[in-house]
Amino acid sequence: MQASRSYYAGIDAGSTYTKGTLVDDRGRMVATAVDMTGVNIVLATKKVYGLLLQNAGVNESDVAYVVGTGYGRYRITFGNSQVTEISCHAKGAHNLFPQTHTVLDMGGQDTKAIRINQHGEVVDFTMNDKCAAGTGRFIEGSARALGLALKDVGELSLKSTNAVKVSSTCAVFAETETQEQLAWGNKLEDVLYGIHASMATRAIGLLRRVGIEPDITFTGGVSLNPGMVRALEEQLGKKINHDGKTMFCGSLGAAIFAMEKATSPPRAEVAAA
Amino acid sequence: MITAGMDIGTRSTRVAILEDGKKLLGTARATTGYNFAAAMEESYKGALAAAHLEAKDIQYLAATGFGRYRVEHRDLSITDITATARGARFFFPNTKCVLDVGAGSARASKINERGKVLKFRATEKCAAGGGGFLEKIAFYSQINLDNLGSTALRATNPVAISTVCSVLAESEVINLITQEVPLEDILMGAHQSVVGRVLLTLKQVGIEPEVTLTGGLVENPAFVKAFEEKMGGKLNAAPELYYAAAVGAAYLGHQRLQKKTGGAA
Amino acid sequence: MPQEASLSFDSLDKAKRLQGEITKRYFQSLTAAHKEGKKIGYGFVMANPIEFFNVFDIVPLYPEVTSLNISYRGGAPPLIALAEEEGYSTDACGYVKMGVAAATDNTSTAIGALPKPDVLLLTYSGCQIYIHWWEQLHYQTGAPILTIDVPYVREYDGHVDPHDVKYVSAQLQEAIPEMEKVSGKRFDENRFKEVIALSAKAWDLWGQVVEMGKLRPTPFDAYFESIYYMAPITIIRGTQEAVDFYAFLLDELKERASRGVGPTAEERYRLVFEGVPNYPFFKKFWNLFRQNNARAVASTYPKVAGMVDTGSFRMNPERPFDSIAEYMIHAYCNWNMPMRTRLLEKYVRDYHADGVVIHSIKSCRSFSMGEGDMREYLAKDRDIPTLLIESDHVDPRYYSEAQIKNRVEAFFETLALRKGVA
Amino acid sequence: MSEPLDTFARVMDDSYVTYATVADWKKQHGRPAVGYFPVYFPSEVAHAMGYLPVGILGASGRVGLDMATAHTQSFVCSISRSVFQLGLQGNLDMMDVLVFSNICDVARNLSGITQRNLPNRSIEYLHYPINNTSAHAAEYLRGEYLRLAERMVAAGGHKLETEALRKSMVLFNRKRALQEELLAIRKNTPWVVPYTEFYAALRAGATLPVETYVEMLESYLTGVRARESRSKDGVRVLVLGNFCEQPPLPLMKSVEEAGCYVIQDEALVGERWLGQMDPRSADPLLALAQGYVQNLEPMTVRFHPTVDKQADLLSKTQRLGIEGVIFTSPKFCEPALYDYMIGKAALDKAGIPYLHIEYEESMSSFENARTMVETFTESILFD
Ligand SMILES: Nc1ncnc2c1ncn2[C@@H]1O[C@H](COP(=O)(O)OP(=O)(O)O)[C@@H](O)[C@H]1O
Ligand SMILES: Nc1ncnc2c1ncn2[C@@H]1O[C@H](COP(=O)(O)OP(=O)(O)O)[C@@H](O)[C@H]1O
Ligand code: SF4
Ligand code: SF4
Ligand code: SF4
Repeated sequence: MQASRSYYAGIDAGSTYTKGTLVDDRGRMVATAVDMTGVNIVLATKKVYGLLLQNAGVNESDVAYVVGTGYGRYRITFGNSQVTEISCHAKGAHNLFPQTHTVLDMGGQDTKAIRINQHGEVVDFTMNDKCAAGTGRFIEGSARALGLALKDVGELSLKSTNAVKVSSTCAVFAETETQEQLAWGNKLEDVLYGIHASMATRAIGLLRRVGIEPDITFTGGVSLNPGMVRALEEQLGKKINHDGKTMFCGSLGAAIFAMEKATSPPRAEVAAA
Repeated sequence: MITAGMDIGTRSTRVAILEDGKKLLGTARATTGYNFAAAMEESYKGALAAAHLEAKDIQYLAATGFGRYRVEHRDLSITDITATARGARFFFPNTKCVLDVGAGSARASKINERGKVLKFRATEKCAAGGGGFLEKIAFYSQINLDNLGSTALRATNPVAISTVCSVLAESEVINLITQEVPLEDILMGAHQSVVGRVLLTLKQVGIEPEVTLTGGLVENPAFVKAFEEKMGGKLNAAPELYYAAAVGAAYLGHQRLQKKTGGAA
Repeated sequence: MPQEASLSFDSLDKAKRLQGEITKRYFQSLTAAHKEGKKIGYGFVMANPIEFFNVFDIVPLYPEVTSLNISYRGGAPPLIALAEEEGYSTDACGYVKMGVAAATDNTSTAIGALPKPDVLLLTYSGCQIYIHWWEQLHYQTGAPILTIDVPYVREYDGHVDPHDVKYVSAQLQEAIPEMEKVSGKRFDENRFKEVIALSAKAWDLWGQVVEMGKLRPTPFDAYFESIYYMAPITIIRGTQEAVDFYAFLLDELKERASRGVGPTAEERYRLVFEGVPNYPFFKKFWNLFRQNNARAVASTYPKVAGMVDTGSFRMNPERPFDSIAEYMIHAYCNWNMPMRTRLLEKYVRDYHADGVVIHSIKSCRSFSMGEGDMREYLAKDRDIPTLLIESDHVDPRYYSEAQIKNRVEAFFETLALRKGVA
Repeated sequence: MSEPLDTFARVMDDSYVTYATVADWKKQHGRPAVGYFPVYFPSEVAHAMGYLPVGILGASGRVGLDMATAHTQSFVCSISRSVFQLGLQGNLDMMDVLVFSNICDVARNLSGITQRNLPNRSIEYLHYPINNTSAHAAEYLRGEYLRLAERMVAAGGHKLETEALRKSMVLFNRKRALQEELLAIRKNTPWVVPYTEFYAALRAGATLPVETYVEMLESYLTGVRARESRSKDGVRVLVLGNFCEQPPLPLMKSVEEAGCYVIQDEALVGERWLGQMDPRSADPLLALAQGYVQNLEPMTVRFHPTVDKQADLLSKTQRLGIEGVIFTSPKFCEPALYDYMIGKAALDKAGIPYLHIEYEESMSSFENARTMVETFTESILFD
């Protein structure tokens, strides 16, 4: 058993899922937890925090500092401070893959491209603009139209041998677009892969805005989707970092911030609202 | 004379069977999904069963909806705007305007006394509104689609959700949720936002009573109420109107058949 | 340039109130014009030859100015809805939609019913939507269009060919008989020169105001406060009143500077702004920056009223038509993109700014098309922290609070890092 | 017969991305090429200076827009982004000069960002006068042409000589006259030339050297005249709005499949819209400029103080026996959207049916548009 108060937690209250990560005093990932965000964010964050402590087998009193991030960051009642998910994803990606210079985060409602320095600090970032085309919603829309589970969509698309051209990734018309391609007689997997390829093109457009410098780390919920990984790697012509933990990059980064905030003297404080 | 209409929509496939273009014998629906053939067969069989008929009894099959060309044994294909117009008049003979709201988009049309489409508009990208948005909202709020409308009706102080693109409207809903605005107020606001988009389309063809609603949202009482309030008039809505396009197709099939056979029944 | 001075920091904020009164009187003059037997001429903000209106006693109405004021008061949605019901696309410029709706019979707006045009002066400079907008109003109201074609500053080094100036100047002169016909007044060259002389004085003072942003700390916010301060140069230029206003403003800002006060408690960040502001959420939007003790030290938007700080033109009573022509050619959006981009870079350097904020509005491709490229250049080639956010200037449907807040906060996180590291 | 058509189809195909025809021509002649963004361009000037003038008409969805996305926002039309992407990925490298003009704010700003991103190229911008009531407009435009000519000399062209210009004007007059003939065939017997064929024949004219093109078009027209074809019933429609960004061919095909004949449209209108220019004029360059300034045929992106667009539209529908008008607007194209409003008001008053659809050059889903066109046709044909 470690000495008490040597754990740091990050909670990422996202639009779809709330994620939590606990790190020890050397910034090592100790445990993670996830649950649907739903309508009651306060409850969801508490629940995820509880799960997190449970998964790690530590007490709340062992946690020295909690940082909240994500859209619901100001709803985290037990948190000590907040950091935007842009800084957190950068930090988290740097922690998992220290060579990272470019981060692509694809979540439910937005896509972010972040360029970071060797300390995992944000140098430049950009997000999808007012148009939601090419965000995770498109995949969700297609999946729903087809009656498929989200996690099967990416797997299925990998079977494709002849991707269909799906040029519009307007998330609102995802269903029409998908169904019409099928109505032309195209194979399901080819349509699905076409969708991933088209989304990848848009995401790469965002990456280009900040500049693509290796290593590239893929984070957020969509990084669990193997179809998206393949499409990105094909178009970039290089490998990207991702693994089962990249979905937790936001909360991991928040946990690292928690550790830094608790242990180092305050630097130029950011005046948040 | 028995005719059938089949409507292959992006979300659901629907079949209606008519006798002499007058009597509705049976309807059925199936989820379109990725296997169109299965959806067609399921809904076709379902409607036959409901009508207590067999396949050989159907003298004419008219197809409509985006998948109309995929119905191989069809006798006729018609666009869903035309078919829906006739279907709406089948149930509400005084219909002047038809508003068809599906999962992704909405279409408004103005029709004459014979059900001919005079003018129509479809919602365009970026201003589209449909049931799909409401479904997503139901999903986030973890409530059943069947209860969505009734929950929204409990709102006392609906919040405006005005974003143009409905995907971004979802973000706004999520933002409202994070601000702990009461759920029913958010839900009603979401309904009103769809109403706003759809009403705009209707206004572009010119509102003239009676207005008949068809498609998936007939089953959603909150949508109907919000729409009537905003439009300032009554909306014909009944569960059968879910099948309006299929019924209209069957009706047009009957007319066609009559012409061909010289009206001999 | 909203009418009311509703944000005040301390007692040294009289100029905004004064501006509010000027704008209010201006709106009153609009409503009264037809009753007083005066003619209304519609004009544009960018490159408007107001001196030309003045000399014929035609009351200029700027639909951009009325629309932004309506919008500032939350009055845009019903007008936009009216236009969209007519069939205007959601993708059309919000100003055009508000403009055509306000000119429809029996439409009342948040600033009252607006008079219809007697003449539409199409000074086509910087925005091609102007042409389409006037065409809409022409077919809608039957008012004649009087065209002054203003060529684009198309040489990337900013060179303007003399044949451009000649062309514009000639057209202004060609327009005189038409203006005489509409107004029933004869053109008076001496009066024209007087007006231009007054205008030159106002420009000079306004130019000095703009330069105050170079002070550290800056005594005013060169974006959010300039929105108020730029009103008189647009709507009452060429009058003694305008000259007095800018003299007063300059004194007030000097006073602020001497007392060390400004628009935020302290000056932690100095920013340069590009793009049209968001009027429906003006204060909320400003607050995102004020909370972080960020002040704008320079911005491009107020320059749509005239490129006052680049030495591009000088009003000269001795060359009345040519100097107006030069002024019209050098409208901010009439500059090509590389020039606009370099201007931002220069502002960052000359005003010692920490970063650039680009507020890109969806309505306006004149402003926005290419702002992505500006960002790319500043951030990547010049390593200047640059934030690009999107919404709209009048249509509240494009303002997503959570999204914008998130981006602004993240931007300040990176700025803090830089300043901390540096 | 099939030979010119095959060439047209092949040239059209490589005018999306590769511009192989242009590369071949340059290799063969060792002379420069000038690419121009829609709508109008004085090809005569370029031709007289030894250039191959080439219309840059967008990639129609054949390239991913990842590079363009990095520089432009999403609320602009597709052609501007695909052309920018083509530039960034090197497909426009063979154009020694690229020319933009004042058709809209998007195209205008595009010139500047292209200049910044493709540095070793001559990126020019022509200002076409919009005030054709001014006595100075034609003279001004002549000055613009001279300025352009100067730049084109610097980029490797011959000097602009009067005699050469006269010869070019004769050639381009011939080109337009032949295109007129093709248009007349579509107007009178639309079933003889399917739209896709018509379009390919026009589009090839924006790429092929004019000498070759005129020859091919002549032989193509001879073939067409000899065609026998039973007249067919169809709704005669006028299509407006496709003057700049090109609608995908499947979209236009579905218009025909729905039972419509596109009697006239605005496809590549800048190529063919100026009538005959006087090559014998004492100052042919001024004649060319006057041709532009004094042509009163309205075009969406060209403002005309003296033309009543509404009256013009109504007289056109009458003249051509039009039964319905289809307004097609490229997504986010404001000029097309505003002209739709002007046209719509006139048609409403005159009781002529019309339809409005939005398209993108890169769209891959046509069902919505198809349903609308079919319904539109059904509503005109059946009672
Ligand atoms: N098992 C999975 N397989 C594929 N995609 C997934 C999976 N789980 C989540 N996703 C994707 O992740 C998205 C949510 O990502 P997340 O980063 O949690 O978003 P947010 O932070 O906005 O809540 C969903 O839209 C979905 O597309
Ligand atoms: N039981 C229900 N209660 C409320 N709304 C429903 C119900 N069933 C379907 N809907 C609504 O109808 C929409 C689907 O409409 P539908 O007409 O089936 O679509 P399409 O014509 O595109 O196939 C859904 O998005 C949903 O909002
Ligand atoms: S509707 Fe589609 S294209 Fe329009 S903003 Fe939304 S996602 Fe983008
Ligand atoms: S497009 Fe831009 S510059 Fe033009 S009127 Fe609209 S907001 Fe103003
Ligand atoms: S399609 Fe329209 S908006 Fe785009 S460049 Fe052409 S004219 Fe401009």
